[in-house]
Order: sequence, then C-alpha cells, then structure tokens
Amino acid sequence: GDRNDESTSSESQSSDFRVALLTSGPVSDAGWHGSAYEGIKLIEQTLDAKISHQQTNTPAEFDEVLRAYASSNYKLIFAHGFEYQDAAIRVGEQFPEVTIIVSSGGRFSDNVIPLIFELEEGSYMAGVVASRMTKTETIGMVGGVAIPPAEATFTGFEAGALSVNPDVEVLVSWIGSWDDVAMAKEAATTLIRRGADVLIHNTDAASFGVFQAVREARALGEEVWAMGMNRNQNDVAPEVILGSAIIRIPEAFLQLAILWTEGKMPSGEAYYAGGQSGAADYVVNPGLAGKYQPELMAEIDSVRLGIINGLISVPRIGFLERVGGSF
Amino acid sequence: MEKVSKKFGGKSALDDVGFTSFPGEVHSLVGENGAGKTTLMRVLSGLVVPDSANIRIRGEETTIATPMDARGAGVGMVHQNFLLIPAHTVLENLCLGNRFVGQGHVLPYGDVRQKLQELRDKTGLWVEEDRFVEDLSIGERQKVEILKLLLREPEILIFDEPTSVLAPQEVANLMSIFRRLALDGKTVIFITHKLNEVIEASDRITVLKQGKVVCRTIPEATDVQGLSKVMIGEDVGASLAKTQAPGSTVVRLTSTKAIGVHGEEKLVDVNLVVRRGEVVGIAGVEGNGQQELVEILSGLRRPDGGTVSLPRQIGFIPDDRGGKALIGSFNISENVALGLVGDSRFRWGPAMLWSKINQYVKDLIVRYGIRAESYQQKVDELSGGNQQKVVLARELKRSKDLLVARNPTQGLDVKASEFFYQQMMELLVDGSRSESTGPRAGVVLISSDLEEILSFADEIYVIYNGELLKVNKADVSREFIGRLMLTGRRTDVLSVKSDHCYD
Amino acid sequence: MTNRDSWIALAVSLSALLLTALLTAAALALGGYSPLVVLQSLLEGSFGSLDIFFGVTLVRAIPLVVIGLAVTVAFKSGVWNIGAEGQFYAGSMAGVWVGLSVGDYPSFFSVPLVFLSAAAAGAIWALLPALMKIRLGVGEVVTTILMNFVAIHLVSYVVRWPLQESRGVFPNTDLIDESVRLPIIIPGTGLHLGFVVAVICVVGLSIFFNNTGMGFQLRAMGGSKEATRVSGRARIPMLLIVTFLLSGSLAGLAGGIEITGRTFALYEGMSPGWGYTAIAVALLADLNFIAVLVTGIFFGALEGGAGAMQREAGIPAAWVSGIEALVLLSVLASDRILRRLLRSKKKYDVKERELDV
Amino acid sequence: MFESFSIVLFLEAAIRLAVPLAVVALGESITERSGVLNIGIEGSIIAGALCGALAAMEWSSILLGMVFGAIGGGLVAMVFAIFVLGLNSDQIITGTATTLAGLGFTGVIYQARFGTTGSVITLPVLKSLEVPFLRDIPILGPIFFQQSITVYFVYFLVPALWYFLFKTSWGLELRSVGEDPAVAEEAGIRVLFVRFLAILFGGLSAGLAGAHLALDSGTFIENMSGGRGFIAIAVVVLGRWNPVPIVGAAMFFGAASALQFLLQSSGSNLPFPFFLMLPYVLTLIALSGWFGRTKAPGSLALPWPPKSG
Ligand SMILES: Nc1ncnc2c1ncn2[C@@H]1O[C@H](COP(=O)(O)OP(=O)(O)OP(=O)(O)O)[C@@H](O)[C@H]1O
Ligand SMILES: Nc1ncnc2c1ncn2[C@@H]1O[C@H](COP(=O)(O)OP(=O)(O)OP(=O)(O)O)[C@@H](O)[C@H]1O
Ligand SMILES: [Mg+2]
Ligand SMILES: [Mg+2]
Repeated sequence: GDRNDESTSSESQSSDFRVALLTSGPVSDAGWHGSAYEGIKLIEQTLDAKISHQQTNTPAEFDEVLRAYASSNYKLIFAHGFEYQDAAIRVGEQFPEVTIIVSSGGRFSDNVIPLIFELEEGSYMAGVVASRMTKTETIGMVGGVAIPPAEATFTGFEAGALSVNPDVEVLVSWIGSWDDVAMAKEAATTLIRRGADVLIHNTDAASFGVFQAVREARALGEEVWAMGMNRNQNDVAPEVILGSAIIRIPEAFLQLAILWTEGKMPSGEAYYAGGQSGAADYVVNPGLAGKYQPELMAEIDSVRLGIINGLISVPRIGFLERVGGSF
Repeated sequence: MEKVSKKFGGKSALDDVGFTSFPGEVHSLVGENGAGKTTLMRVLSGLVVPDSANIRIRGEETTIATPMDARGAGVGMVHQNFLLIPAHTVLENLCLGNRFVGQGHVLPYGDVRQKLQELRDKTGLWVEEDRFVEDLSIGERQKVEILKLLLREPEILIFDEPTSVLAPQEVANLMSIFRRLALDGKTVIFITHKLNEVIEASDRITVLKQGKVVCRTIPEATDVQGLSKVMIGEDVGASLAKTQAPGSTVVRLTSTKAIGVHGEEKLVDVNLVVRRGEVVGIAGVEGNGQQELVEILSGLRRPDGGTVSLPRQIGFIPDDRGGKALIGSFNISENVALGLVGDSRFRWGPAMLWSKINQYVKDLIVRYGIRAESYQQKVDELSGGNQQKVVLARELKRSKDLLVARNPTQGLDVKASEFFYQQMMELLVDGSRSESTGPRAGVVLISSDLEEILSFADEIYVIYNGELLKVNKADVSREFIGRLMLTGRRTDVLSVKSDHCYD
Repeated sequence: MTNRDSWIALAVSLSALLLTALLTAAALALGGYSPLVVLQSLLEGSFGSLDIFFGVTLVRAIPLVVIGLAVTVAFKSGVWNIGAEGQFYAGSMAGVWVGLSVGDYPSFFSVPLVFLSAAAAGAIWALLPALMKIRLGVGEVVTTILMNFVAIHLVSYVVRWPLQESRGVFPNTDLIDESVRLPIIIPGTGLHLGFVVAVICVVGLSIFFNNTGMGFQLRAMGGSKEATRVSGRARIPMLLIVTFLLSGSLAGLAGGIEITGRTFALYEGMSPGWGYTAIAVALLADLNFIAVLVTGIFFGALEGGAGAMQREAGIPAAWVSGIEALVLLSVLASDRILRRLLRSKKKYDVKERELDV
Repeated sequence: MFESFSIVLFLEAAIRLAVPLAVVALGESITERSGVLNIGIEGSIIAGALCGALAAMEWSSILLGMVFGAIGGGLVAMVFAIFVLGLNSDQIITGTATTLAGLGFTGVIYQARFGTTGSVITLPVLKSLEVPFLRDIPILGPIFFQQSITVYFVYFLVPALWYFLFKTSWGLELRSVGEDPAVAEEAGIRVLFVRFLAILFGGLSAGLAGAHLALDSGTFIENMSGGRGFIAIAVVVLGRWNPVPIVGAAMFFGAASALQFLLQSSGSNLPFPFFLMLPYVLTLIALSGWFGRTKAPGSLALPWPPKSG
C-alpha cells in the first residue's frame, strides 16, 4: 500500500502528531495496561506527539471511540488488546489514512496492524528455569482471564518446563479476573498446598496476591518461588521472585511510532515484538542470582539464542488472517 | 383543646373545633363517617400537625408536634387502623415504647409478662403474648392494641372505635375497664358508632359533624334516636324490606375441613347450606376459624377435606380492610376497579374503559355517601368508615349470587350501616338489584356483633373452635348464643351436673 | 410533615446541590484540571452536535432504556428483579447464536427472529428465580443476583467453546452476517433501528400497564399482593410468572439489539453493569415508562460525555466514575428540589412498595 | 480428589474467603434491619481498603490500618446517609452513586499518590494469631483458632449482634424502625436517628472488611473489592438478617469458592468457567433446599417519611 505510506509520511510532516491509546482496563495496574500508557508517554516525550488515552468499558463502544479519535486527527491509534480487532477493521476501512495498531490482534488490513508480543518466548525460558528449580517436580500457573496471549504464555512455560524434565507436573488455575488480589492469593495458596513450589502467573495487579501467597508459604518455612510476568517484576517482591518473563511494551510502541513518522510503517502485515528485537526475554532477579546454578545461567543463554535463531521452536497459538485490502 | 383546624388539600377536616375533657370521666366522641373524630385525636396524639390549635393539658399550654410530645403530655391512643408490627410477637409489640422499658437495656420481658398477668386478672383482657401478630385475627389484634395502651399507663386514653370487632362479652369488659380507669382519675376518650355503648358507658358526649362540634351533652339528657338525629340530621331505623321465602341452594359445604399453617385444625367437618334469598348469620368470638371459613366460602381457598359447591358471582367483604380489601396507595376508582377487571361492561377486549369506570365510581360515591374529595383520592386519605364504604360499594355490586360479609359494618356510622343493611336486603329480593335483573342472592353474615346477627339472620350458626353449631329457631336468645360462642356448649355446665344428680 | 419541614428540606436539597457541584469542581481543581474544560467536554461529548447526540448519546441510551423498562415492569409489579444483567447476557447469547445461523435468510425474517430468541432467552433466564419464588418461597433479590454471575461465566464458556470464532483462537464469536445487522436510521451517525424498537417498547408498555386489565392487575400486585388476591380475585402466581417473563424478555431483547446493532458478535464484558445502572434509570424515572426514555437518554449522555472527558480534557478514567457519581448525586438533590416545588399535598404514612426478598 | 489435600486446609481456605464477606454482611444486615438497603457498601469496602492501606503504610501498623479502614468505610456511608436520610433520596440510586464514587475516587487518590501507571505498594500483613489451648483441639483447632484477627472479631461480633438485636430494647427499636417506621415513631422512637446509626455501623464494618482485604493481600489496587458488596447483600438475604445464619451463609460461599480452586488445580479438564460458576450455582441449589419464606424487614428500601404522589 504505497498510497497509505504517502498519506502517512505526508501527515508526519505536519506539526501536530497525534497518538491515541485505548485500553480496556485501568492503566494503574502496574502491568499490561500500565506499560501501554508508559508507551504513549514515551512517544510523547521522544517525538513530542499530542497523546490521548481512553479506557473503554464495553465492546459496544469500541467503534464509537475509535471513530471519535480517527475523525479528530489521531493518525496513529494503539488499540491495546485483541478485543479491539473487529472494531479496528471496521473503523480502519472508514479512515484509510489512519493506522490502528491492535496489540496481540489476529486480523490485519492495509492500515490495521497487529502488534504481536512473543511473550511465550520469555515464558518458555521461565519454564526451563522453573523445572530446573523445582524440588517437588510440580510447578504452577495462576491465570487471570483465559485469553490467547495469556494462554500462549502458559503453553510456552509448560513446553519450556517439559523440554528439560518431562516428569514435571504443571498445574494451572484461572481466577476469572485480572485484579482480584484475594482470589489470586487463594488460587496460589491452593497450588502450593498441592505441592507446586515454583509459581508463575499471568494476571495484572492480581499478581501481588500470588507473590503474597509465596511470601507466606516461605514464612512457614516452605521452599517456594514465584516468577514475574509481562513486565520486569523482580523488584516487586525481590525476596521471592526468581526472575520475570518480560515484554518491553513501551519500547515496542515507540519503535512503531518512529516507523510511522519515518513513513516506514509496515502495511498489511503484523509487527512482531519478540526475541530478535529484544522485546521479549527472561530477566533473572539479580538479588537471587545466587540461587541459580552456573550451568543453569548458561542454559538460559543458550535457550535464548536457540529461540532467536529458530533452533528451538516455541509453541505459539493464534494466527493471522488478512481482511479486505489487496496484496 | 381549642380552635383546632386542619385542612387536607383544600378540604377542611377540622374547622375551629373546641374539645374539653376532665380527669375521671369517660368522654364519648361521636359523629358520622369522616366527621373528623380520628383526625382530632391524631392531632392530640401528635400524629397530625394541625394548621392551628391551642392545646391545654391539666391547665398548662402544651404544644404537641410529635408523638413524643404527646407521650410526654401523658396522651395515649388506640388507633382505628392498628399501629402494630405484624412480624413481631405480641410481647415485642407491647414492649415497644413501653415506659417500663429502660432505653437500651435488657428487655424486661419478665416485667411486661407480669404486668400482662395483672391486667388479665383485673380485666380479663388477654392474648397469648408469644404469638406473632400476623397470625392473630383482627379481634385479637384489637385486643393487643388496647393492652399496648393500658401498659403505657397514660393519663389521657383515647380509644378510636375499639369495639367494632369485639365480641359482646369483650365489649362489656372494655366498658368496665373504662369505668375503672375513670375512677383512677384518668381521662378516657371513646370514639364509637355504637350509640347504645355511648349512652351506657360515657359521662359526657361530644358530637362532631363535618369537622365542627354540633352538640355537647350528657347521656341522661339524650338517647340513641336523639344522638343519631344530631349526627346525621335525620331519623334512622327505617323498616327494612322483609325477605321472601328462600329459594334454590347457592352454597353447600359438606364435612369441609381446613388445616392451618401449623397443621392445626381450623375447620372441623363443617356442614352449611345457603339458599337464595336468605341470610345465614354466623356468630362467634374472633379467632375460631372464621378466617378459613370465609376464604373457602368466597372461593379463595380450597378446603383440605369435604366437598364445596359455590356459585359464580360472589361478593366478599373481608374483616381486614387495610390488608385484604384495599390498596392504600391506589385511588378510590382503582380500588373499585379491582372488582371490575373481569366485568365485560368495563372492558373492550383487553382494554379497561377507565372513563366508564370513573363515571360508575362517581355514581357509587354519591349513592354510598363516601366523603372524599374526588374519585381520584387515595383511599389512605379516607376516614376509616369511608374506606369501609368503598369496600361495600365494590363487593355488593359483585354479589349477584352470594355475599360473604365479615363484620361488614365495622367503622360505619348509623346511617351508613342502615344503608348497607338496605342494600344487603335488596340482594335477597328478586330482580330488585338496580341495573341487573339477575337471580336473587344468598348472604352469609359472619359477625362478632350479636345484634347484627339476631336482627337480620334467617338461619343462625355459631362457630366455635372450627366447628359450626346450628342454632334452632326455638332457642334463639342472646344468652343461649352468647354461651355457645364462649363455651361451645348448648346446655351450661351446672344444669348438666344437676341432670346427673337425678340418677 | 409540615410546610416548615418541607422548606427546610428544600434548603437542604439546594445546599446539597451546590455542595456536590462545588465538591466536583474542587476535586477537579485539586487534581489540576479545569472544571470548566471538563464540563465543556462532558456537554460537547453528549450534546455537542446532532451527530454526537444521535451517534453517541442516543446509541448508548438504547440498552439502558430497554433494560430500564425491564426493571420498571418488575418493580411496578412488586417484583425485585436485580437480574437484568444476567437476562441481558442470556439474550445476547441466544441472539448471536441465532444471528450466526440465519445469515442467509432475508433481514425482515432473520432480524425479528434474533429479537424473538433473545427475548425468549432472557425470559427463560428469569424463569428459574420466578419458580423458586413461587414454589419454594425463595426471594428473587438474591436468586436474580446469583443468576447474573452464572450468566457472566456462561458467556465466557460460550465464547471459548461452543460458539468460538471459526479460527478457534479468540474468546469471541464470529461476526454475524451483514443481513442480520440493524440498519442505521440516521445516515452518518451510528443511530440504528434499535432506538425505534426501544421507543415502541416504551409506548407499548405504558399502554399495557395503564389501559389493560392485566396491566392493572400487575400494578395492583405491586401495591398489595394480598388485596389483589382477595379483592382482585387474581391468581398471584400467574401474575408473578407474567412479570418475570415480561421483565426478563425485555432485558434479553436488549441483548439481541446490542448484538445486531453495535457489536455484531458476542464478547465478554458486553455489559458494564447495565443491569444495575438500569435500576437507577428506572427509579429516577419514578417507574414511569415514558420517563424511562428520558432518564435512559440522560445516562447515555453521561457515559458518552464521560468518554469525551477522557479524550478531550485528558481526565483519567478513574476520575470519570467519580464525576459520574457526583453528577448522579446532584441530580438526586435537584430531584428533591423539584418534588418540593411541584408538590401539592403531602400524604401521611403510606407504604408505596412492599419488598419481599 | 482430597487425597493430596487435607480437609483441614480446605476449611481453612473457606474461612479465609468467608471472613470479609461475613463482616460486610453482618454490618449490612444491621443497616437493613433499620429498613435501609445500602447497595453502596461496595464503595465503603474499597474506601476502607485504601484508607486501611494508606494508614498501615504511614504508621506501619496493622491496627491503625484496620481502624482507619473502618473510618474510611464509615465516611462513604455518611455520604449515603446524608442523601437517604437528609434528602430522602431513593436508597438504590444513592447506593449506585456511592459505589461509583467509592470506586472512582479511591482510584483517583491511589493514582495521585502512586502515579498514573500505579506502583507496587507493600504493606504490613495480617499475621494469623493462635489461641493458646483451643488451637490444640484436633481438626477444629487449626481451622478456627489459627486465623487472622478479623476472624476472631467475627467470633465476637456474632453473639454480640444477636444479643443486641433480640435481647435489648435498642435492638427492638431498630427492628421496629425497619418493620414499620410509622409504628416506631408513634412509640416515640427517632426513626432517622436510628437509621443513621445503622447506616454508620454498616459503613464501618464494610470499611473494616476492605482494610482486611488490603492487609491480608499486603497491597492495595483499584477495584480490589471485586463486587463483594453485591455478594454480601445476597449473603444477608441467605442469612435471613440473622447474625448466625449470615455467617453460615458467608462460610458456605467461602467454601464453594475454595472448592472451586481445589477442583481446578486437581487438573480436571472441565472448562474453567464452570469452576468459576460453582459458588453461585451451589448457593442457588442451597437456596432451593431452603424452604420457608425469607421475610425482609417490612420497610426495607422505602423512603421515610413516605414520598408524596
Ligand atoms: N391524610 C389525609 N389526607 C387527606 N384527607 C384526609 C386525611 N386524613 C383524613 N382526611 C379527611 O379528613 C376527614 C376526617 O377524617 P377522620 O378520619 O377524622 O374521620 P372520622 O371521624 O374518624 O371518620 P370515621 O368514623 O369513618 O373514622 C375525612 O373526610 C377524610 O377524608
Ligand atoms: N399461624 C398461626 N399460629 C398460631 N395461631 C394461629 C395462627 N393463625 C391463626 N391462629 C389462631 O388460631 C385461631 C383461628 O385462627 P383464624 O385466623 O382463623 O382466626 P379467625 O377465625 O380468622 O379470627 P378473625 O375472625 O378475627 O379473623 C385464632 O386464635 C388465631 O389467632
Ligand atoms: Mg375514624
Ligand atoms: Mg383472621
């Protein structure tokens, strides 16, 4: 789509560069939504763009909000969540000059671009670490709401774990909410009682519940560990978090914004934020680095390399489908 | 009390009324329905704030703006529309606001029980104190309301139509209670429509009419006729249409049973036949199974045994006007319409013809002399008697085949009662019903008012512990029926013994 | 109450109104936002232009009005249906299911079919609480609340298993066919046929309740079950069933309308608590059907304006619900003022509704 | 299924989950006994959580956290009371509004204090206290007497409330106001004052429960009340406005939720939404077995004095 590129590049000359963000949850979650907000903040600072954010409450208003932004000159819109994909396609058709980025979306057209975070890569590495660390050969996952990105991380985690020790049992428990701390804590406690001694999560703020459960278990003298997810949570509970499987959402956003201003915005294809771009990774908690055997440290690096140059294939769910436009 | 005035909306319910009563007297307050009796007393007990009034109690000026002021001034009232909490036990209701109950401390159930015993011994007035009020019959509720007042031991006791649902013996009791209170130097204010009670019980009488005092007198100086003349402004007691010989059977109950919520037998093998053109009177102390009987007779309840055959068009006047017969937040028209939903004359397909209904109701309001601002006034705003008239107006119209009337004249003034009796008798006569020439109806009159039964019933039964006892024409007498009501025995205990003495 | 009291109350109301307004302003100023800008964006985001009014305010009002009607029907008849939320979801599930399977039929046939099935599903969802009330005497307040949660989790099952989109990846259904989507009645705005449906419901219901025998009996039941049984000779269980079914089917219909009019597919979290907001809509309208249309639009405007507040005035979402609350409170305050001013006479100790949960 | 999982641990979990519900429900039951339906307690819970968290952080004291949590909840309830009692506004609308306000402004304050994108706050955490001898009772000991302070508070509250409601004349007056304010007023009771106290108590309890949520999970986050207000209202009805059954109902609900996690982690392949439904479905089933009418306070949710027209 040259036409698209032209329009966008010409647009980027104009003084006011407007970037909008839609999230379906509070940006104060110190997690998925929060990092997206940091993302557009970053764009504001580095590209002095005019930014705006709206938290949507129901799929019923997606079209309305996207249209509202598009029609008031927001040329780059981050719709932070797959749930926006259908509305994005619809509105995208009405506003060809606008580019809509759909985080972990599954549909693309000329101006609707899925932003795929390959968090499963970091999770795979976390899985490796977990099954090396577990004494009980049982590890657990506490999930918020079962959506593809979350499930992807869990399949990645499980695959990583089994790749080094097929006998490890991987337990999972969904709490049906992203931020119900008490429920997350209870779920984690249950998993620990069932013998899991390394817990990873994929929730938002509810993750504090998981860490708290681990803290209390340790207080009772049990040898239990937690792992962070989405963002680097190592400092959230430094004494119990071995490391975090991370994606660098803000950086990814900035990357896209820069591409956009340079008129190099990918058109009619997805944008991948994964191992190659360093956007997905596993970060060891320096405070607990001592707990890692040297050979494990080495193993982590080799796994990372293997993933990047495709020697290790991390299971991925979700596939992309083109809608409208022409190749 | 002087210069008491109260307007509701535009209409004035009390217009510069002056009312004086002394310690140690029983003072009767009488007047037609809607005259303002209840309102006047609600003013005195702080439930209605008057537009103007100056009230002096024991000499000193008192402003009564709230019920608390009234209690402070030693005023207490038995309310025409009971102020009881159905979900609470009798005991709890009695403790509430009782001056023996220390604020916030442990409930002195013990003391109150004891007090209750004393009262029972003194007055014979009693209700099982651990029962829930919602399980009580109207008669029993009335007694609770009275006990509540007596326990509070106020200086000024107001009784608003306490006798309309009490049995003769209980009424007699109450009168002696009044006497005793008066002797203790209390002031008793007694509102009733039963003028003979007025004459026999009171020291002084005040008559209200249309919110004005029309007469102050003493019983010696007047009589029932005289009083009603002042009240109504015309003579009453006009002779009633004599009924013809009874016709075909409209109702037949054969060995009908009813089981109460707690599995207790409410009706035991009741047999009853009602024929067109006759009034069957059922006397009884409240709480002997009347509730179940009327619900079965009016087709609201299936019997738990035996067979029942009922006609189609039944009118039913329940005893609990506020709870069962009227919707307080609805206006008169809507309340009458409750009885017209099925009536093809007021329906067009599924639609209700409100204009037609309202017209019809306006007409009823005039014919039944209901004192109301308009057919759109909420029934909650009507006086007790006028509320009752609304019920009568609706149900009499329905009684093409049968009328089941439960204490129908409770709260009605003399004139209104007369009018009701006329209407009731007309039901019995061929084709005389105003717009319909249907077959004549039968009437079942369940009442705790023995007079009513004796003067209108062709057949008389007494209901006792759920049994229906027939009274033969031969031994119809106040004493006999009275005994039957209380003991269920046809011959009294003594004579039975003496019989036995012979052999 | 005396006139004196009512004037005191009037004063209280006025000061409360002022206070809430000041509070809002102060809070905003403290947060470093200009109250005026916020107010402006709130108004422009809801009434700014015809397009906005039709495309935002009215469109958002549709579900609130229809569900508000559902609540009104129930409350008027003395049934405390707190379960509109769940009935709405039941309706959307059935609606999307039928909508997906009737794609190739003509609209005049398929759309009504979707509405019918949605309404039916809502009714069925209300039936269990109805039966539990009538057969077992279990109050509806708690059962309907519980049914809400069940429905929400059922949706999350339906969109992941039976009705999941054909790619089998995302937790939502496929989009329904163009032919099953509601036409836009005012081109350029998003205002779809659903609004007409809502208005028809408003009119129909107020006629039904005010002019038909059954409607009258339902109102009577709302006034006093016992009197309706004894003097109205009405079969209360039957009336209760009718109420639950009618209320439930309206809430369900709202689900069908949202599916065919706005989202075109079933997602989780379709209703941000509309079932509860609708209670406020209905009560603010004093359980008057026509008024529900107005209060529904008011809430629609509030939510639309709230969105604009975030976009235009940069108010964080967290502020929005707070401000919505303050607006609601000031409406309550002024509502009392109007009552005082318009009141002719005061009636004494009258119970308006009986709550038996 | 239980083999790897002791019944004791299960019941422990049930109690943990039940406690906040029980506290909220007990408070709300008193409010409702006075004829006021406060669906705004959700707002009180979240306010309690925030105030509790802030206080506990400030003075790093569990106790102060609890106290200020209660106060926070009380304040929100006061707003509710001003409108419902002062202006005689509709209770349900006002409740909706105070819920919104609570959820909204706690978010605002949290963000103002900890930044727009939030940050992790770590609080002193509720320790479980052991009752010396009782703890050693087989089975029951660890379940009931090795719990957080809030649990013991409930143990105290239940008999206290029961005695208050049914044995003191304050209790009688409260119940009478709730059944029929007209009767109560005639008996010389200050209806609005009684309702004010009842609302206040409900707010304080909800606030306390909120503080418990925060201090038990050692952090505060937006919306952490997670709809417990509504569940609590259901619990009150389930418990028929009586302290003992209310705690029973809360326990039942807690047990159902605990069971839910137990089953999920036992690796059954039933779709997880059905696990999440479990507590509600079980409660519905329990209700169906719950014969006899539940009777609400006669004047619940009705305005006083009655509105005109
Ligand atoms: N709350 C009210 N609103 C409007 N009108 C009222 C109200 N209460 C009473 N009235 C009117 O005031 C008049 C007097 O009523 P009141 O109850 O005092 O009559 P009463 O003498 O007690 O009659 P009854 O013997 O039937 O009880 C009636 O016309 C009644 O309609
Ligand atoms: N649920 C109950 N529990 C205990 N006693 C009851 C219950 N219901 C009624 N009773 C008592 O049983 C007796 C018959 O009850 P019922 O309700 O038939 O009285 P009733 O015949 O209707 O009296 P009334 O004519 O005054 O209504 C009365 O003493 C009544 O108070
Ligand atoms: Mg009177
Ligand atoms: Mg009875």
